[in-house]
Amino acid sequence: MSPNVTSPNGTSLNGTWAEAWIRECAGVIAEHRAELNTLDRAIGDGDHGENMDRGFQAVVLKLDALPSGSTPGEVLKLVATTLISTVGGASGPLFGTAFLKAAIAVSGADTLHAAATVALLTAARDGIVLRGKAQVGDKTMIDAWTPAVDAAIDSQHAGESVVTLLERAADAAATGALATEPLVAHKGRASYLGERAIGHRDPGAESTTLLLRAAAETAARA
Amino acid sequence: MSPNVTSPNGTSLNGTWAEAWIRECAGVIAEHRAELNTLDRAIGDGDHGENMDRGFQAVVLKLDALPSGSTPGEVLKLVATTLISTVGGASGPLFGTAFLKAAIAVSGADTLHAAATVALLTAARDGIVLRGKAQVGDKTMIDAWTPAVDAAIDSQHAGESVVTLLERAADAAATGALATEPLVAHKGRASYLGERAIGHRDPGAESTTLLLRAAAETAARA
Amino acid sequence: MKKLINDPKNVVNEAVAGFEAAHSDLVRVSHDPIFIVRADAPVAGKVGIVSGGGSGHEPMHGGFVGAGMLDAAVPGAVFTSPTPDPILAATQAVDGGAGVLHIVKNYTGDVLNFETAADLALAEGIEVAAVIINDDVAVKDSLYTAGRRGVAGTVLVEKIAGAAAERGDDLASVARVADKVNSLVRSMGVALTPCVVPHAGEPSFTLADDEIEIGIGIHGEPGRERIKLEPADAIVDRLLGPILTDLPFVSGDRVLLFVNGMGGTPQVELYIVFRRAAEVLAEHGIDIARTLVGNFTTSLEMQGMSISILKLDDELITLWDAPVATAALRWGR
Amino acid sequence: MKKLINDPKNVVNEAVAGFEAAHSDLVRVSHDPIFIVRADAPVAGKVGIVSGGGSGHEPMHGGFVGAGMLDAAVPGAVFTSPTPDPILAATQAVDGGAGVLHIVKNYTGDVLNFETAADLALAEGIEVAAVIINDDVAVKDSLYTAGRRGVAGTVLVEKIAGAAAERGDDLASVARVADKVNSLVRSMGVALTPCVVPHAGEPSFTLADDEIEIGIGIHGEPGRERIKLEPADAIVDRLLGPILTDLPFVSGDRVLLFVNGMGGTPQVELYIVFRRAAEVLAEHGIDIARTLVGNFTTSLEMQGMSISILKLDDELITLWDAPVATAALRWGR
Ligand SMILES: Nc1ncnc2c1ncn2[C@@H]1O[C@H](COP(=O)(O)OP(=O)(O)O)[C@@H](O)[C@H]1O
Ligand SMILES: Nc1ncnc2c1ncn2[C@@H]1O[C@H](COP(=O)(O)OP(=O)(O)O)[C@@H](O)[C@H]1O
Ligand SMILES: [Mg+2]
Ligand SMILES: [Mg+2]
Ligand SMILES: [Mg+2]
Ligand SMILES: [Mg+2]
Repeated sequence: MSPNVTSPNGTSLNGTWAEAWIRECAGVIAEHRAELNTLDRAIGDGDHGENMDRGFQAVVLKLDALPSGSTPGEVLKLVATTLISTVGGASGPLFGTAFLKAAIAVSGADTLHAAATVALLTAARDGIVLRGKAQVGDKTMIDAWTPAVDAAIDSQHAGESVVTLLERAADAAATGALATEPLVAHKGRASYLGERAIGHRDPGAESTTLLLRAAAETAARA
Repeated sequence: MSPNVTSPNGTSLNGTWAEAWIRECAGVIAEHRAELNTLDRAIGDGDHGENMDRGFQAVVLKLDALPSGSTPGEVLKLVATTLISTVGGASGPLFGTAFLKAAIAVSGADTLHAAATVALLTAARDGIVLRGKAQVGDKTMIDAWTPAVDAAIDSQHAGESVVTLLERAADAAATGALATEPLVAHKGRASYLGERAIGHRDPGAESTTLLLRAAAETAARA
Repeated sequence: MKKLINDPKNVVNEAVAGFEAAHSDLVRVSHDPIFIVRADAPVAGKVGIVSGGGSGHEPMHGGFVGAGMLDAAVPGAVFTSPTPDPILAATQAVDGGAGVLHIVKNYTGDVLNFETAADLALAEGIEVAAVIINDDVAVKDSLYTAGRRGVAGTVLVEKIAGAAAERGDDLASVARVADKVNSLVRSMGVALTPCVVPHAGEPSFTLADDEIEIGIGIHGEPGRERIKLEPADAIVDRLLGPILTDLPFVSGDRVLLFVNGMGGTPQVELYIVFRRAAEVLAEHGIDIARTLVGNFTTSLEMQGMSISILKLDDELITLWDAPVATAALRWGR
Repeated sequence: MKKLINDPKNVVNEAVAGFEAAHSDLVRVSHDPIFIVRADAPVAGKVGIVSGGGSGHEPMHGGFVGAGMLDAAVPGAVFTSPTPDPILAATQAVDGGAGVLHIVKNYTGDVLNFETAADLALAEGIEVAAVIINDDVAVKDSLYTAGRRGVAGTVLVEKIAGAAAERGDDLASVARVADKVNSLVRSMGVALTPCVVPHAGEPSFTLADDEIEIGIGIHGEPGRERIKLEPADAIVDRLLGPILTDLPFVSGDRVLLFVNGMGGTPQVELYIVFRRAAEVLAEHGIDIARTLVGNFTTSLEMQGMSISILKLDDELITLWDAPVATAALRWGR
């Protein structure tokens, strides 16, 4: 049996979860590498899967060297610096900043209750907006992140468990990613295409969904 | 009715024939342009039809300005200088020299009996050999020219008409051109291919056949 | 996909190693992280100039490293902006005490990664200025998009800013001249065929045998519109229209006319394009004072080209004519 | 066929007109008959150097006209040797009283047309010498063939003979140096894709998606053998084998290593090739004293490359390093 990732009553997530989450991210990104490239080829330059996979493979190597018992914040900080220095492109600095801001938001905490988890997601999203200046509807990863953050906040207000909170966030991200399809883009490479971007899903919104789904699934694997 | 190209008894060819022959050459070359390109693409650089067509189109323009009543030698000289200055490639100097030497061989004559016709063909062939140094079997236009010259000599010895003489020459050229197919080339671009030239007909031998066939057909159109 | 490569993962590594072997008289190469600096870097007292971006646009930028042009080039993975680490390392390697100018093409990834590197360099006490290149008139302005892309005009900025740095201008002046060139250059491109990114193994888009893409970028991304193949002259006219009206370029202007190959188009076609472009400028009373023709800002093996026009004045002409000694652009020494 | 052209019949005319418009500082152009001369031709007292051949190999030869290299280039139709008329006219235009060297690639058509032009020039009192370039080791020797072809090694002959003429060598000496370079250079090429001659509109041959042609010439003619696509390093090894054993090049030799693109191959691949070639030469103890990488002797849009190796001595190094100012090759001025 794998080590616990949540507190016995399921109300908080620990450093073991954070590490499991990130390893799961690496797995699903590798699995969806080609698919993300294909999405990016349609309205970008075809490298989003490649970029994310290069980054998360590097993260996994770094995780292997991380002392056990690290806090969620320590794990996320490592992810941030590794993504920043290995991914490149637009997604490297954006996801890198997201994890960096998330790490700062939860720094010091050994476990993350619902409020801290919301803080983590909010800081991540705000970090991306800070760097990329995208709004909802611009057909970027923000179209997945912002609904996810909103759903997490609703879930926290409803007093749901962190597992449920993450599931709702992932579901909202998925819906948000799907909703990018009919849009014209206003940020990123897809914006160069004008009307021709219509009908294609934003790759960064899709990868965001994969990362948040991984968060929910690893949390649920109690 | 078109003007006479042969003497009343069919034993000699005149300047009108020479001009008709060359106009016919221009016609058949234009007609077979793509085919000659295709033969050349297989074992050369794909331009033989283009080269010959460019040359003979230029010749036709020049012929229009030639005084009527010109001798065969005058017609052939014009063909020679025009081909040399418009065709380029290997075939330009080779056919150019052929017509130049042929013109010299019949210069001064108003009409060409069998002996003069043989001299014309022989000089043409010898001119090509002088410039290109090819032997029969090297898979070049010489594989059409030399059998044609030999057949013309035989025909002359047999006392046949110039029309028949040219028909035999054209037939021999056609057989010679066909016989280049199984050969490895030792001259021209096809020689670079080694065994890979086997199975393809030499484009210059094919165009030679077209020119000689045109000679026979215009002679026969009494 | 047919390419002269060993492994898609090693394309950049191996190409940079080959570049080092071929041009050791002009450059030195760092392999981890990957960047290329001029052989005598850092040049004490001279402003350093660093450019970079995804690979696949060669000779841009490595081919422009050398006296009179770039001090360093930072190649990322194919069509992917480099990360901040090599940009920072290159910035440090070329800092001669007079500060460093970053020349950045306007793509979200390039801008963000160079921004981070600049922050880190600043934290280490290196003064950094940045100029963002956005010469591509095929893209609508930044109200609706990520802003115009940096394309072949970048080469002209790098040459001219490089000359300014070489003659001893300070950082603010070099940045000013780079900005000035960027403000005076306009470009637009066309693709006849897509390109194939090595790791993808498939064309970046598909075009029918009689289709071309107008307003293409340099990353194999689709262009502004897809039309039927036309004669070269008609295509040139299509590109020149938006370019000329944008600045605008008007009668009496002196310009540099730059016809840039996308990598797979034969030179003979680039000159056919140049001929028509020169004809059109003459009709407009625009004086072609300087010219550049060739493959400078490419998209791997893409067939196509872009046209760039830079409005010149005496200062820019002097800097353009100044000596340059790089692998891809060289004169005067 | 997708090309940036107007009419296949006007490809050479229009490209030459574009070349003239782009490089009026370096060359002058005659349009009927077509040839390109350096701007200051004829240079009194200097041996004139004329090269030429079919078009479609640009920048060869027009891109090499200028101080320190060719005095004139005579472009024929695409892949077709020019006729004697323009060769004669170019020879007359560059004769500065010291005679003229014809640099001719060994193809039947080129040899015959240049021969005729030389005869005609001689008849006009111009002293003409000719050197026939035959550096392609893919072709068996002339007992069995039309002899080895002249390929990318021609560029090296033109640069070095040009430098000899520029420093004032007499015709016999310039011819000797050209012959010497030809005798010391060996080349071999590979094609990944065919090219499309404009008037033909179809590829010169067909290759499956996983096939390449080894021992290709520069006219879209098929090569020596067709093999399955291999990693770049293996392909380089295949070309270097016949090249190295032919001269032979041996340990201790100083050489110029030249990786030439066929027109459609991205630079990044040429450098991957260069890297491996340099590695192999190092293993053989051969010293790479000079290098050249790029598209210099092309076959329209063909993807592929050739490797040329020239054995150097002090004389050749001095002449190679001498200043040259042409559209495609420039240094030292
Ligand atoms: N300004 C921005 N704000 C938020 N996300 C952005 C922005 N620009 C691009 N993105 C995201 O980045 C994704 C593309 O990432 P990637 O393909 O890795 O980088 P690049 O575009 O440099 O090739 C897009 O799908 C989009 O979601
Ligand atoms: N040395 C030679 N002697 C005789 N004929 C030759 C020789 N070399 C080439 N040819 C002929 O020239 C023809 C090719 O002509 P063409 O395609 O017009 O010129 P190029 O080979 O220069 O492209 C060949 O088919 C062959 O018949
Ligand atoms: Mg991308
Ligand atoms: Mg031919
Ligand atoms: Mg990218
Ligand atoms: Mg030819």
